[in-house]
Amino acid sequence: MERIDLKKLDPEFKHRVAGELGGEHIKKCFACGICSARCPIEKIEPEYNPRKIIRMILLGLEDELLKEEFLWHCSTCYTCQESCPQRVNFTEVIFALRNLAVRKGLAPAGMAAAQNLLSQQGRMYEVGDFENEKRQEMGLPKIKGNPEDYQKLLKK
Amino acid sequence: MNYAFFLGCTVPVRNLNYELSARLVAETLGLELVDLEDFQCCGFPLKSVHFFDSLVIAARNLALAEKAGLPVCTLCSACGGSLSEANHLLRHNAELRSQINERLKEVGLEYTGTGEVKHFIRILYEDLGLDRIKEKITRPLSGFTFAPHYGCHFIKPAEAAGGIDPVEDPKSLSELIEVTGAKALKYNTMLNCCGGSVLGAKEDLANTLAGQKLGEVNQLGANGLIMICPFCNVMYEGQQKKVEKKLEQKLKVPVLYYPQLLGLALGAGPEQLGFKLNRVKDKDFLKQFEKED
Amino acid sequence: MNLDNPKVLILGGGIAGLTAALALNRLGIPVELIEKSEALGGMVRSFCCKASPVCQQCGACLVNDALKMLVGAHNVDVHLQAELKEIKMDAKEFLYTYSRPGGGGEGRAAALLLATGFTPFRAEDKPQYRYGLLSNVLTGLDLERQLRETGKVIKPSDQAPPQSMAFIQCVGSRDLHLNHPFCSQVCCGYALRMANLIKHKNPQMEITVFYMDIQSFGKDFPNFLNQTRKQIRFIRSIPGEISAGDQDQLIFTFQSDDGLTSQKLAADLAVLSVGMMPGLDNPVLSKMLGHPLNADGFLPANPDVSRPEGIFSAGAVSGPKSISRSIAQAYQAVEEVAAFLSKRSSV
Amino acid sequence: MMTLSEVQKIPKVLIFGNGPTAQETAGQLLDLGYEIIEINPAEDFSQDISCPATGSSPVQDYMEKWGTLANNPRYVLFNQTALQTIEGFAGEFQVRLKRDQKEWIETVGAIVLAPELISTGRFEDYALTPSNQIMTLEELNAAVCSSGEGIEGKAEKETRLKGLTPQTYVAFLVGLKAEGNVLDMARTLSLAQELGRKYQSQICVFCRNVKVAEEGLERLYQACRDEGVLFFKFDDEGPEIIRSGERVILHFTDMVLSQPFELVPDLLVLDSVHSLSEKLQGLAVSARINTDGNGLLQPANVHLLPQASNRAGIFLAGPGKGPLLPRTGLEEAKAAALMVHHFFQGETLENQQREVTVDKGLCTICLTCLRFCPHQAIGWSHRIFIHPLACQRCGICASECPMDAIQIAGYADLEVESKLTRFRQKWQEVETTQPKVVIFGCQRSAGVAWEEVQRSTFNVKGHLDFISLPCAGKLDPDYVLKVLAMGADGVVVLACPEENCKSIYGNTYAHGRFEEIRDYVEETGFDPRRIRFEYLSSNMVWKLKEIMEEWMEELGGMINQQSAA
Repeated sequence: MERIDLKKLDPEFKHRVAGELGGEHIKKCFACGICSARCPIEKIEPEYNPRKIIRMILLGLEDELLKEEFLWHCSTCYTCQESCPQRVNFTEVIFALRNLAVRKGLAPAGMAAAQNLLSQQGRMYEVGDFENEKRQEMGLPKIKGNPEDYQKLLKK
Repeated sequence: MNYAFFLGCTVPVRNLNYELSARLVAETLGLELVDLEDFQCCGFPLKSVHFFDSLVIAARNLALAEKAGLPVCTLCSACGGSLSEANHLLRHNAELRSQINERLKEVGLEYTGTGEVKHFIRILYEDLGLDRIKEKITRPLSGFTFAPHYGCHFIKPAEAAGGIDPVEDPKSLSELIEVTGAKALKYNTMLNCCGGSVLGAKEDLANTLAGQKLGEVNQLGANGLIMICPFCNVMYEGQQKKVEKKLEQKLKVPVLYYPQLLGLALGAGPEQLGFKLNRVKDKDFLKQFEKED
Repeated sequence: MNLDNPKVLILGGGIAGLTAALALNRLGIPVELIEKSEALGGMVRSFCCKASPVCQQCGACLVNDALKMLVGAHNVDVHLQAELKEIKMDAKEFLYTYSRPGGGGEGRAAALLLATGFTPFRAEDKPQYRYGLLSNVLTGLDLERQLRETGKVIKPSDQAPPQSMAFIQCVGSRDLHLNHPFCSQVCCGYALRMANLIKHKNPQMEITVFYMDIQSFGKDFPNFLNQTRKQIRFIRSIPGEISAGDQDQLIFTFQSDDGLTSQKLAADLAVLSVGMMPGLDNPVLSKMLGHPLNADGFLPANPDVSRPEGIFSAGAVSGPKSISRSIAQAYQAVEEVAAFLSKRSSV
Repeated sequence: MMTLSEVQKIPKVLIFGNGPTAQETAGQLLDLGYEIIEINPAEDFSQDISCPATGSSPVQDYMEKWGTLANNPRYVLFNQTALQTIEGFAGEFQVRLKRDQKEWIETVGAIVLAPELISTGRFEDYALTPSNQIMTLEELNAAVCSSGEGIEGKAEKETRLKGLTPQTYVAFLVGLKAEGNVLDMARTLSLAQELGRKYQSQICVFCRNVKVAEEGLERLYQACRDEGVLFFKFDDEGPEIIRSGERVILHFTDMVLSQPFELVPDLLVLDSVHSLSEKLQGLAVSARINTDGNGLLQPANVHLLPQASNRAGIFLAGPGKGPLLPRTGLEEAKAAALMVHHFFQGETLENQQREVTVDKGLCTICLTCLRFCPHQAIGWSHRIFIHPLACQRCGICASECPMDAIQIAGYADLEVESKLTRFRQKWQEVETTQPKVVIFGCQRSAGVAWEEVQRSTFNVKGHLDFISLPCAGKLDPDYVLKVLAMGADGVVVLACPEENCKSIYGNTYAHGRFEEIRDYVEETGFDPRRIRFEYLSSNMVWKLKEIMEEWMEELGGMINQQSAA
């Protein structure tokens, strides 16, 4: 690996992540390794390593990190967050990193789709007449879509 | 004991058997589930895209429940997680709360933080309690063993989930299974994550994770894996065929929702509990309940 | 008690309380010592000698010196199984009553010295290490007792000597999640000294220490650590959990410090280096004496903390501390008492 | 031995030191009514108590108190004064002092050595030379602390920090060339925090271990991380230093990412080697005050805790024993004050009241005793005398004396002899085939273990008797030979573990003599397995039981086999 000049990295990145919702406690990490040791995803895909991700944030490796596809492989199981002795709340940090990636346009395709679906129909799955008929057959109440609220709340 | 019934996005469309059995069980046990028609998505899918917007959406639902003066009952752990985390966060962060209420003004709602969010299973366990459920059991399922699948958002993060269970050693679902007369299996991968939220990003990874539990339960030969969240159901039921290919071994793990199991013990038949929608079923187990009705 | 021969009440008969009692006795100041348990010596009585074969300065034997000298200390009167019931401060004097089986007692003292010590961290509060569920998971205290009573290390599962063992440091300490953001200062000391002792007794034993930062202790520490590193494997990472392996072995899952992946290590025995937590009766004492607790739940001894006049403290009651620092603090506290009493009688 | 009446305790205390510990010791001893002569080798007292005041110690109160010491009539201060030699014994030391060219002697009853450490930057270790960009922790500490207050010379110190502006990089290299300590780390953490806040610079700390084993340091470490300080940890000596002209480049691998990095810091701060001054090290040798493996005060012996030295009447406190936080130095100052108070007004310990006699008729003034005394308690004018306050009654002199001229009350040779004869009568009365064994053990360790064993139930395979020695070093080879001659089947000698002997080398002396004894008896055809030496501390009761149960059984086997043959 070629040598990286620490001065070429952005020391402010860690403060910016700490400014994001969910990322507030990122700098509390003292690299004990418990999160990576208990992470179920790391066992299957070693590239996804919570301690390594935190270290990349602290050292300012912003671009190298946010383009990584493994940011989206966290199963949000909160095991790291429950075991962290410094309350870094790493699962929330992952959400914060994903938000930053989305803002830089680095998110996987599917993600933007969720935003559009919700801003249009307020639901992930369309609820039309066909669905409501099936529900009535089974004696279940109709579902009334109410997308207006979501359109107002989520307009860009 | 009445609750605002929060269905979320997947249950009312893809998991009617879960909703059906839950409504039946609630009715039998005297719980009143009020449908608020304005309830929509809980905001969970937005958390990865825009955390603040997902909080706005969650706060909207919470505000609706507060207006109706009812605690929220959720079926899906992801919805439960998203709403209770938002509730916990906004209760303790006044500045964030005022920003959220600024946005909610556009739809004439205000979040006050007085509401409460509880998963349906937690309501059965805490509000109703095992004794009252035991009284209503007419057909104990003795001689059967079921493997509980707690999932993650039901008990974690402990701070927001209200600490129903110790995170490393949960008991609630196991005891609920045993109240029906059946035996709850204790197994190594009990606390495993189903991998549901990785399905969209990298299916193979999600299947491997789900395969760890399916492999063990299949080997231990339980009568079924008990679900309390549609996300986990997608992984263990929906993806079971694909996991089979991945593990290169035959898998026959019946998957059913807890209300369906409890429904049988309360005397209801498989038809009323929407078992025909279950894709992986233990036919001879269900057969004994069919002949009566 | 007349004012010209003032008495001192000491709570706690551990190494700090005993040292203070002897130091006061040597100045001719009478002492009444109240100890909750049925024996003097406190926690140090269950610690083993760690000479391997050279003394490693742990100080555990010093409590026996103190107990031996106590026999000759005539104006120290000790009450075992005794607990302070209530205490009032009036006219420069503490009026107190204590209870013990078969009656209690009451008395007056010019000064009060707190030496009530600490409680070890409950290893069950770290459920991922399965203490109490897997029989071969011990705490540092369990290992001290084994070595103290038998001089040997055995696996509780089958009473056989282990071939391999691993220590986990900082169990309960340096832990914001459990609201213990402090280092217990003594665990690196007892863990590495016992590791050296065990390696000295069975040279073929494989010993691993999982750690974050090894803390200095004793004299000549750099040399001590260099020697220790030659025979004990150090891994700078704290295991996430301990699970059951086959034939009662334990599997440690940890993030390897030389690669970028998590790894598993199998060992016959696990030792959780549990930290020093506040004494269980600190809150009661704090309320009874109007002596504020600090953020970690200890009764602080630093002078800028406002506590009623005439109250002094020594040892782990004010925070995690080694045996040698507890002894130094006992001497410091007695010096403060001597100065306080001489100032009071001259006024 | 001179009698107690012949010796006096001059109620004057000499305190040597140039920092908070020395001043606080003086203050406390004045409060307790003592006369103080304070010797400060430096010009004035170092003020580093204020920064870093990790853990709160009210700096102002101390400063005010120390400021008023001079007004006390019982206080005399000589600064820029050197401690040349210490003669005499506890209670009456003659201390030779030197100021400018003047030399004089002060006679005092007790001495407290409370020096500050001399810190020399590790420039050679890193092949660097001091400059505006490269300074030591102590220099930076002084610059940052003083730039806060208005002490003159601030301007000059301030310039060294002028280079620091936002986004500049500061690198601390701490505890890398040698394992670190809690003082350097406390300074590093508080300076890192201060520089980070004052100049918004990005601080990088390179170390092997972050030392947080003091109250408040873990929180300070956490606060530093919260404020963006980066910590790089290494298992070896850390970054490689490369010089290219004026620039200093650090090459290192981040252990967490296993990724090579480089950094050209705008300010490089090195730690220092801490040691006693040359002068004081020389004094320690001449006055035979033992030091530890690194040449710091107080050897690694737990029996000297908290502030004792190997010589009665001479006490040690503060950083001279090893780098420690200023707050701990104040704690040790009070502990030292109490030990001085004990020395003067404390009740004499029971062991110190024993009579130690030197038989003038036998003594040939060969000075063996004087050379072997670990506590420098023996002197001679026209004859040998043992100073009652200095002597710790260990008995090493008694057993080393070629003429057996020295006897200790309670452990005299005759008293041991009479015990042995009583054992013999007992053995003769009871006809048994079981082994008869005598244990010689140090009263401090084996004695305590023996009492505990007596109280508990165990089945010893034979007759066992215990002879307590003041210190294992009192073991006389004649004892063992006599008891064997009287019919004992086996002898055990028990001594404290190495470096755990209160009289420094009593235990290893006993072991040396034991080896000699074994060679003697072996030559006479005696089975050497019937005598045994063990290092045993007071909390090793299990080992004493092992001896009594397993070894005695073996011994039984040996005897029967021997008598059968």
